[in-house]
Amino acid sequence: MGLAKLNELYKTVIIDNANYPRHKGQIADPTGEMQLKNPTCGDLIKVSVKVDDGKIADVGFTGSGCTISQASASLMTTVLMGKDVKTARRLILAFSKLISGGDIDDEDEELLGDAAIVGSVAEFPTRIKCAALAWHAMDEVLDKTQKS
Amino acid sequence: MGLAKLNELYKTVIIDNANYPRHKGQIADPTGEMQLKNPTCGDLIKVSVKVDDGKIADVGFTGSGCTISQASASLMTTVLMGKDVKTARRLILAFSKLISGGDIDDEDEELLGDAAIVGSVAEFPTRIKCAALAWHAMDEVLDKTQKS
Amino acid sequence: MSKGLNDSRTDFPILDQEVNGEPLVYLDNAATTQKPVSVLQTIMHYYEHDNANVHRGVHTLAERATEQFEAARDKVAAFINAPSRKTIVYTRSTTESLNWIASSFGNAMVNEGDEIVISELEHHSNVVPWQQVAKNQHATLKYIGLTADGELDMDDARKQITDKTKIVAIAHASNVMGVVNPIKELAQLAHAHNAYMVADGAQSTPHLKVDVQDLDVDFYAFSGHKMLAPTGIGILYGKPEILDEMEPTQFGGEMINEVHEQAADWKESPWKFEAGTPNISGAIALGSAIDYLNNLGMDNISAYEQELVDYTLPKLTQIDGITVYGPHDPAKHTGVLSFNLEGLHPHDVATGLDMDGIAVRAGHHCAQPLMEYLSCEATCRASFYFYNTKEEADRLLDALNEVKEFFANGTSKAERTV
Amino acid sequence: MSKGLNDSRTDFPILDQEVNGEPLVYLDNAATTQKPVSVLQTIMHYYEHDNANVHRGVHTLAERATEQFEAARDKVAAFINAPSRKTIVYTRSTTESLNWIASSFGNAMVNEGDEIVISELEHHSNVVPWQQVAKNQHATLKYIGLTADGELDMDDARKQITDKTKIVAIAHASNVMGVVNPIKELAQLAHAHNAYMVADGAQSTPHLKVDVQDLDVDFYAFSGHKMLAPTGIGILYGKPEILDEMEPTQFGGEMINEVHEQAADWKESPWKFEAGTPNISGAIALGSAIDYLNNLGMDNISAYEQELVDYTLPKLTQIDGITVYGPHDPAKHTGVLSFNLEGLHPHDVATGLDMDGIAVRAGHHCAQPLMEYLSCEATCRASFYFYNTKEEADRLLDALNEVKEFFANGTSKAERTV
Ligand SMILES: Cc1ncc(COP(=O)(O)O)c(C=O)c1O
Ligand SMILES: Cc1ncc(COP(=O)(O)O)c(C=O)c1O
Repeated sequence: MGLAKLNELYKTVIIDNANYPRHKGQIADPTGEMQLKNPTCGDLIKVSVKVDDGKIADVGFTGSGCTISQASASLMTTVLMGKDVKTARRLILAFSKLISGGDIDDEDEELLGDAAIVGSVAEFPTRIKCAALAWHAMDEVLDKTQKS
Repeated sequence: MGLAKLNELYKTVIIDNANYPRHKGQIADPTGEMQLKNPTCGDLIKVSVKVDDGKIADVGFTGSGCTISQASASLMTTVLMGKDVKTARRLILAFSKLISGGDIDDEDEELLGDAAIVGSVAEFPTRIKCAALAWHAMDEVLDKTQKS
Repeated sequence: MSKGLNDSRTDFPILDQEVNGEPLVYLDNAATTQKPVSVLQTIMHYYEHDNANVHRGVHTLAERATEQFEAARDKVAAFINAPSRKTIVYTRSTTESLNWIASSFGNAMVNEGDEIVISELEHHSNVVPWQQVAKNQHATLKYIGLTADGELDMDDARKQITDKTKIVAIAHASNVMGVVNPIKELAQLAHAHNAYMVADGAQSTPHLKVDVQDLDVDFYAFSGHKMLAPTGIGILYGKPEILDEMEPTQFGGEMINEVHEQAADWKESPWKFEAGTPNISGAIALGSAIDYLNNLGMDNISAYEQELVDYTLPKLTQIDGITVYGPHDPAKHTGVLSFNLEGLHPHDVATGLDMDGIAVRAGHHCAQPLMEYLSCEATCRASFYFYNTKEEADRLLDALNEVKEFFANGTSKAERTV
Repeated sequence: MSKGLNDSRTDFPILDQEVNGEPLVYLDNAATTQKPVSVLQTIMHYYEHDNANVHRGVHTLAERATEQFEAARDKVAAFINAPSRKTIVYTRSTTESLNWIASSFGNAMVNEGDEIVISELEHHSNVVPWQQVAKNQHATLKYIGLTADGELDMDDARKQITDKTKIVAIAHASNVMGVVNPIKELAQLAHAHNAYMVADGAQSTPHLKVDVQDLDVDFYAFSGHKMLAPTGIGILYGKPEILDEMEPTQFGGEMINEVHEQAADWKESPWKFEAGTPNISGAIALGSAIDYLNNLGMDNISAYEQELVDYTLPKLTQIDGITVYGPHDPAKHTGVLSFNLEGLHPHDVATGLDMDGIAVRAGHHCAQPLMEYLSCEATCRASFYFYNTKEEADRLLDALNEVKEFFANGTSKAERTV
């Protein structure tokens, strides 16, 4: 029956990250913060980041929402922690391509690691926004960081 | 060809009344007046009436517009001159029925006389408003006269 | 499988398709309804034979278009028992109707210190326009609360509506709580305080017999697309003497009587409100939708939907860990069923149902003040129309149980701070 | 008989009918155009497969509807070379677009003593909204005059547009005079005085290639129904930074970001302007209409219409006793031909033509200030689109001569104080 397809979206990694989110909580001394909301469903994510010497020294998120938005935020923080800002933004772009059904570099895919699994959301167009929320917020924070 | 049908609308009586309108002009000492406009085409008719002892003692119209609106106004004044107000309103109602394609009393038809010929406008739905303009104006004047 | 009220289901070609490999069960009717073949044919026929701009031409097509456009207005008037076509204004939607009422009549009537009374269960479209009036006029916007059961609290209504009240604006039926509000009583209450009564009929007009003269409302607003007609056409009903006084909010095109360089005046109601080329085919199609509804009979539609609710609601409330909003007495409940499953985010539930071919809505349903009031962020909502069936209700109930199980055993007790 | 540009005529089923016993010649395209089969099929396909409310659902149909609705926005943006979908707001019509610009941006920008400049050849929809702003803000509404030929008098434009001017609002193409106005030059003039440029594109967008960035207009407005799309859908283009600042005029539904009991805020442009359920099928059908137009090529459409004008205008001006408005040089004239026959009221002429199956419009064409300016009460107007043919132009010319004869000899020199 139709529900079987659910396993493709709600893979173990996703469920696990939703149940046990990594880097959830407010970080100390953030250099940038951004809250984004999906007005249609009320999903809310606030990301905070501490950039030190061009590198992401700390990152965290708070908020509430569906399994996908929470898991995606958790996976993102894991991927971006420690990356330099340029790489981080490249990966955010790659993730954004992936979830819209696009192809990405093998290297980027490897760097995304578990987060690349969220790419399966591409087959669930109604949920792409949920997956994208945290990454969009982070991109805006890093954009500001780079510009300032 | 199609234009042949024009003869049904623009009958001799109508063309004649448009070219040589009866009772055109402002009457002296009117007891009621009313100007109506067809905003879509700009046809404008002002009717004036003098009611004396329940009878239409004088009636006239001014204004400009298409053949049908002018002819219909002219024919109306001819019919209504000298009628008592009650009969006049009955005839206006009958005329209104006639031009919408309805049936009317033989007696009313006879009283309408030449004006009944305008009834052929029923087959030209785009022009019914033109034919009706003067009669609507007159009905409103007489309604006020009766009420006051 | 049964075929809905009077086998009407077969008139809706869209319902006969598979979604995600399962037969579609469309339960998002409160958002918009599907369109019967007869309505689609009306649109096609219009564009294949009669299309022209209305009120403007002396040629045959223009006359045909105008004739059909105005005949549809008469159908709308008869459908809600309005006194005449002059009280029926074509708009885009309920939202536009309510905005016109608020921004024209509302701003003209409400003065500093006055009060506008709405309720905790209003749709944003019957909230934000009044917030704007309150802000513009330095007036106060007050809310009537709900009973524990989710019904309008009429004791509170009697407190909130006072001599300071200028306008009372309430949904005739709720798009979340599944209740029908006592508009007639509210109108009496409002009028007793010399206030005007505005009813939002978006969720009532498609489902029950509406009689605006019996309700004695001053304004009534609804949308074609929630009652079988296409998108882009809505209705604003107003009492004739009120519409006569009310100023248009848009200007230009055929609403005009005379324009000079520095000034202009308007035609009479309802035409003075309809600036520019209106949604002609939408209006004509609304007329056709009304023919379809009349043919089924509004009382039959209400009765059939009541049967579906009588069947579904008790089964739904029995699901372990479910919260169903609104009255639990099926007799008091419309075919709008809002609920949450414990520990599951409504979006995840809706995706689960979608994978099973079942279309429900998840979100705040444009009723954020109500969500705040209920202290939840979002709900799932299944909403019936007369073409739905008990079999479909069963599919919903079964799927809900499976979704629950999937998230419980499949892998997860997936989070959610809902 | 020829079949219009690229045989496109066969795509328009409505044209293949008899009216009053004669083959229909539809020459009322400036009022509204006919719809090709592909556009009608888009509407049908949408309602038979994908219909749902947009932006609101997590189910498959809702996603399909949203996807198509936004894809159509991208098509519109590309069609007028707008910088992004964010600059394209769906409205009902040109009239609504202009009203939103005037009532929101206009009222916000224009202060006491400021000036708004329009022209003598504007449609009511680009006159009356500005009269309202002038009245509200105690500003002055000024008119740019016309040359003897009926073109915009650019010398006068340079006089009327001053440092006091806040807004210049001009039709890109006239619906009566058959001229195209130099919008790019006007925009430069306006900007040189720190004024904003609004262009009414109702009569240009269907007929010529529009590039809003090259024209450098601040706002551009047009209607779907005049370019093959259904009624009830229009476009408001605005420069991104201007739309970002501009307040919506309607509130509720999905335009909202957050609503609390006493306050609310909006989404970003263009969605903040689209309150309530939009005309979804209308927007998608507009996308399909644009596909059709792109397929023909806007430059080809302009060139073909120019051919029709080159053929018709000289013959028309030769008719004895005719007055043709606007430039007599066909190169300067669009496919909108307005005229009067001496001694004949345009209504009588239009009825005569209608009896011969020819649909033209008679009246003031929603341009009463222009009629005042021309000192006539009404005109006849024949307007071409790419599906019209030279044979149809001949039918018009022949019929005009016959109508003249009918009234001259048939019986009459029928009155008329026109
Ligand atoms: C109660 C209620 N009011 C108003 C609306 C707004 O309707 P529309 O989006 O057609 O303007 C809706 C529908 O979403 C509704 O359910
Ligand atoms: C120049 C011009 N502006 C505005 C309009 C108004 O268009 P709509 O009726 O689609 O709002 C028209 C069409 O009648 C027009 O020709």
